[in-house]
Amino acid sequence: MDRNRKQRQLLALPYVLWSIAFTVIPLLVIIRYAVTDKDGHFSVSNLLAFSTPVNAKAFLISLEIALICTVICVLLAYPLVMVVRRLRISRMTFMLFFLIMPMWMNFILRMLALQMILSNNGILNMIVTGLGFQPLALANTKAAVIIGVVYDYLPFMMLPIFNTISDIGEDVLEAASDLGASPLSVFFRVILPMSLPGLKSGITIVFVPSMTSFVIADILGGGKIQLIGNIIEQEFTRSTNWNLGSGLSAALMLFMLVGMSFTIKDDILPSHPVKDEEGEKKEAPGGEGISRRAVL
Amino acid sequence: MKKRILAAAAMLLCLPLGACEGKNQPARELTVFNLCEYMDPKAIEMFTLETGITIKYEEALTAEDMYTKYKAGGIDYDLLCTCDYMVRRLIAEGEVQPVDFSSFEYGKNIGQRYWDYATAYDPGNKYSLPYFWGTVGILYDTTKVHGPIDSWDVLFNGEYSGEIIMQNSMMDTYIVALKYLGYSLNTTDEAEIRAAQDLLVAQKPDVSAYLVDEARDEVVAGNATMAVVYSGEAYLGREYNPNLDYVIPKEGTELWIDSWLVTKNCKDPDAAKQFLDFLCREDVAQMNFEYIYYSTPNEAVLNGLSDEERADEALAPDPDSCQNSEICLQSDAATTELLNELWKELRGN
Amino acid sequence: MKKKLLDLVSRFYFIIIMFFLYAPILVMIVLSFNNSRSRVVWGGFTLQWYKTLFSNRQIREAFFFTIGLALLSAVIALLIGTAAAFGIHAMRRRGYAIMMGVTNIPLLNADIVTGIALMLWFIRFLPLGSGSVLIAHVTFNIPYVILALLPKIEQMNMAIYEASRDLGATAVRGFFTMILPQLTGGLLSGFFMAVTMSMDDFMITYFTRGAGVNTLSTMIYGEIRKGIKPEMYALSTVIFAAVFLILICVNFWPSNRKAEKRREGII
Amino acid sequence: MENIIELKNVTKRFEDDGSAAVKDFNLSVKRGEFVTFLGPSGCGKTTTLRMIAGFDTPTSGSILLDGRDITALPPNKRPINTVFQRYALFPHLNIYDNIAFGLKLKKIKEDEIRKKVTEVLEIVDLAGFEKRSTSTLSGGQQQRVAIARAIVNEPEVLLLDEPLGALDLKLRQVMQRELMRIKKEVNITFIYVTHDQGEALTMSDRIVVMNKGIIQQTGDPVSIYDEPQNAFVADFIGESNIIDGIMVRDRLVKIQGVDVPCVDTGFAENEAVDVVIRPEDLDIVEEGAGFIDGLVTEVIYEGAYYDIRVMAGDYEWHIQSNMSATPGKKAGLAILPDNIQIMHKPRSSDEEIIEKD
Repeated sequence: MDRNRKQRQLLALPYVLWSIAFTVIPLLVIIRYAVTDKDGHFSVSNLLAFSTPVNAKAFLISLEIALICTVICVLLAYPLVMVVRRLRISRMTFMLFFLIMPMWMNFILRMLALQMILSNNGILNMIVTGLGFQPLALANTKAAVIIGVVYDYLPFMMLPIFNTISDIGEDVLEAASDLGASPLSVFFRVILPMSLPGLKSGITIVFVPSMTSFVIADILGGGKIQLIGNIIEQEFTRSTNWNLGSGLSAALMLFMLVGMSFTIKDDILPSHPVKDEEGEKKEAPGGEGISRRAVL
Repeated sequence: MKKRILAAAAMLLCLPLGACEGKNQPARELTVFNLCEYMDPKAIEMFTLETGITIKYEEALTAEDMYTKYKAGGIDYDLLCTCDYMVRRLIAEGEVQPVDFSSFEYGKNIGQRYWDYATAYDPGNKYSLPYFWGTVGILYDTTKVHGPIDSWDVLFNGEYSGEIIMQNSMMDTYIVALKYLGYSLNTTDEAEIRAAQDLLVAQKPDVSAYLVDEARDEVVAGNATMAVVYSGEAYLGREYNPNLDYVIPKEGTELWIDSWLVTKNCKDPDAAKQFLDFLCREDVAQMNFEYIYYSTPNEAVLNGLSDEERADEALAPDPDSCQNSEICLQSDAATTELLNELWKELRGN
Repeated sequence: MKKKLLDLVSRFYFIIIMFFLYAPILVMIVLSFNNSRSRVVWGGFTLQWYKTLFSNRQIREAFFFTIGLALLSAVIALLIGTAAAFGIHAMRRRGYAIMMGVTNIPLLNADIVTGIALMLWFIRFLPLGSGSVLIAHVTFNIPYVILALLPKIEQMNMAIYEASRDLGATAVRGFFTMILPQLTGGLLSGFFMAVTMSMDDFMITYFTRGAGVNTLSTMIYGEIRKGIKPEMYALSTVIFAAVFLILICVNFWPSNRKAEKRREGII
Repeated sequence: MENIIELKNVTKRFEDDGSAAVKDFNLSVKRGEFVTFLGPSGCGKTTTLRMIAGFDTPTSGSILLDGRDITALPPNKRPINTVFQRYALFPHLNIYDNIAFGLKLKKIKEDEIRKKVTEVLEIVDLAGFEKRSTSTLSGGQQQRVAIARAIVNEPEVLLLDEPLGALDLKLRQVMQRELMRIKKEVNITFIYVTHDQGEALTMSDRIVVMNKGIIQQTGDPVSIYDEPQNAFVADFIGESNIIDGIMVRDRLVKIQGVDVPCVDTGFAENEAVDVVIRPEDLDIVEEGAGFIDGLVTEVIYEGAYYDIRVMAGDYEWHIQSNMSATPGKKAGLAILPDNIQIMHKPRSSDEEIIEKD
């Protein structure tokens, strides 16, 4: 068994080498810039710049937008995945294609099209006013940025969840309802815990990049929403202060890795996800601690 | 189709080899680094056809991106086309070599006025060849404004609150405020810069959006009444919506010039000069003008324009309206850093 | 009755989401027939962009390069990433955490940071060309493959594999007959994500490419300032229609339907 | 004993093509009974079971539990539990949590749950396995957990859907005895689905033989085996020689042109019938000494008996005998009259046979 394990670990070798060559070393390049000042002397001021009011504010807004977007993606993805199961469109490949196909159109083209839909005189407002409602002021707002990020990342949340859920045998779900679980408890006690690995991947793929998705903020947010990604980009280009840009980047990375290490530790959970707390019927739904409802 | 993809794949695999190819072959070749969409591809083909010199052509989104990639040194570029302050910086860093433009067959096509402008960043016109130029001004919808638009004031007096689009780029935003306040846009005086900052912060609630590339479209589409744009953008905007007009405010503005440079490591300076001379030739300049529609410094082309076109502020600003205008030079590091910080503050506000 | 209602609600929800995902695509398709170079002005219906599209050499070259790059980088990433996912799965806590950390780095960094860092590193030993772009794309594609596969592997029944090993199957045979079929979904989504990321990338391609190397993405970014050329919308529409047709054909191919029925049929 | 489950005129049609999986099914199951649905795959036995469990709803007809109509009740509200063919354990839960799943949903107190789980683990012979993960168990162990998970809820009826299908022969036999023991211990009504006639004969109180959605015969194992009511049952239960015959008159049937005495009466004269003879009822005798002669084509020693094939005319007879024969030689076949089963030819296509699986 142990020897087997060792052998299996060796499979990661090409990736280890590849990532040392093309991920870790370039990362070291960045870190070198991060811990030196413009004259090449050691300095942590670039890392600490993370806490200046302007940068911290951008970071908090990024965090907020990334959180909101991730939660929305999760909330949209689960019902969608469940619907796909229900509709018995059992051809997974077909569904995968169908969901990811819009993503094969160029990102910028999609964002510009989305902007045309959301803008003040845009298509959405034409429909809304056509129906006799007040036009929506979505253009150049945080809401527009959130819509854009959700639009861009929803498929990336859906795919990993879909993958784990599509694998759950129908008989396992039947077993749960046979043992007395209502459709809701089947979801919260079986489907959700079993899809946790996929959810984890989805959150990583959505949450992390949405913090730095400055192009969406520029196009849909009208440049009024400044994400940490915008600042990093500016430091690297307009102001050519690579040291500061690297410092902010490294600090962001550090923050995320620390945050991530908690979720990695948490994966003891999937095997025994819930110690049942009696009588705890109503918790606020949301986030990963989605409440498990009482049985009907 | 499948074959093509396979061929492309095969091409990719061979590339590290292919990259060395150029060094073994005697064929002449130039590596040209230009800004995006800044040359008619037909011109390149034509040059190769005429001279036998092949062109490896790359484009950069911004002058800064170009600088970054050029400075990294991974590719030996022969020719660069970049903007005024970047030219100054490259000259100062000794990255470019002097060129004797008087030896050019078609050099005289470039009007003296533009050589004079260029001395601001290239004293003595030793290094750079003006390519296209223009101004920063206000593009507005004549059906939506009340009263004449001739001053930056309309952006700051609150009259058009929520209908204004500013540039999402640091310098193009600050020059507006500095010029409006009557300062030089190359000022290094912190007090003046901070005054501009206060003005912009106060203006922010009135601004609908800070955009770069989409600013023009927003005015064309009627989502905004006015936008700060480059003159070339304004020309294009009016092509799509005849109700639009462009004005260079009376307080003056930024006058920008993009120019060609020959790098210090240029492998074949003669070929490079040949290429620049080629760009000055009437037919080539005409072709590029029609492709780009920015103001051209090529008098041969200008002479061929209709009267209407020549009267167009966006296409051919006359010397008078440029009177109060300056070329942005991005003076010293401290000022740049200050502007940077203030810009981030403004955007994050 | 209740079931009918649930059916209705879920169908409605599905349609809404699909509309959300496809609305911008519809806009793009409409723009491809717009007889105006500006995206915000409708200048009447035209097919001219399709004509000019096919006669434009730059677009054609960029198109084939983009597709080739996307497929090749996705396949390489799939090979390395699949092996890596198994390796990582077999690791204990610390190794697992380190590898996952490394995997997250390309996701974590803003593209421009990754792009510049790779460029600074490449220029020391590798001429910037299309080879360097390929390496860069593989690098940022691998994490998507790993993230798509790892949940599947964690969920997978390793016992079957071990049983097959017990029964004398070689490791390779066991892998191809027992493991791979269980991973199809993960492999596919990893591959799709990789292709998507590769096609969408601009920044990293920009900094790691050599002169003369163009992808559709770099072309489109370059065009933003002067307005996206309508040919790009036409090209997108063509790609979309092609993929869509293939998809429909594959799904409604008679033989597939029969197999489907058989599988879903009587137990 | 009162009826616990009653199925009345239950029909299930598939939505897509309208074909019937189960047709006009009527059955009463008594409390404490062990009833087995037996038939080839596709015969509708699993569909019937799923309707009792509540996973499928009948197109028409009704299902009664204790006299109460439960036809429309969802599975989670039926006091019926199921043991699935592939166990369907929850992979994200350990053994304890798997078994406690149903009890937790019923909001039973934690210490009560613990007690019950420990008890049931003892019943299925897995005491001390609480903390193990399901993936560390063998197939047989997983099946025990699946059974424990179901019976811990003390259901009125336990449904078992080919629960031993995935196990190897040896384990299957052990588990058969285990199941019978557990049945005795918990005294719950069992409804068991299988396509394995041996399993059905060993364990059941009553067997329901099904084909093409229709009950072919219902009865205790002995009557099903000894007195199959039609050729399908005869063929499906155990092995049989089924050959065309003509009823010459009462107690005389013509097989392959030979008149053979039998005990059956009540057929029309010269009626075409199916004649069913179990292989073990045939004896190998000297050439000419039996009712028919044939060429011995194959002899296989099976331990307890010889498995012999004899070609007579165009029919290959199958014989299981403790007497051997020599392949290539002629031999005779002998039979006692009361070992011959005479059956009417099937009338409708529904009764038409014989799907070998």
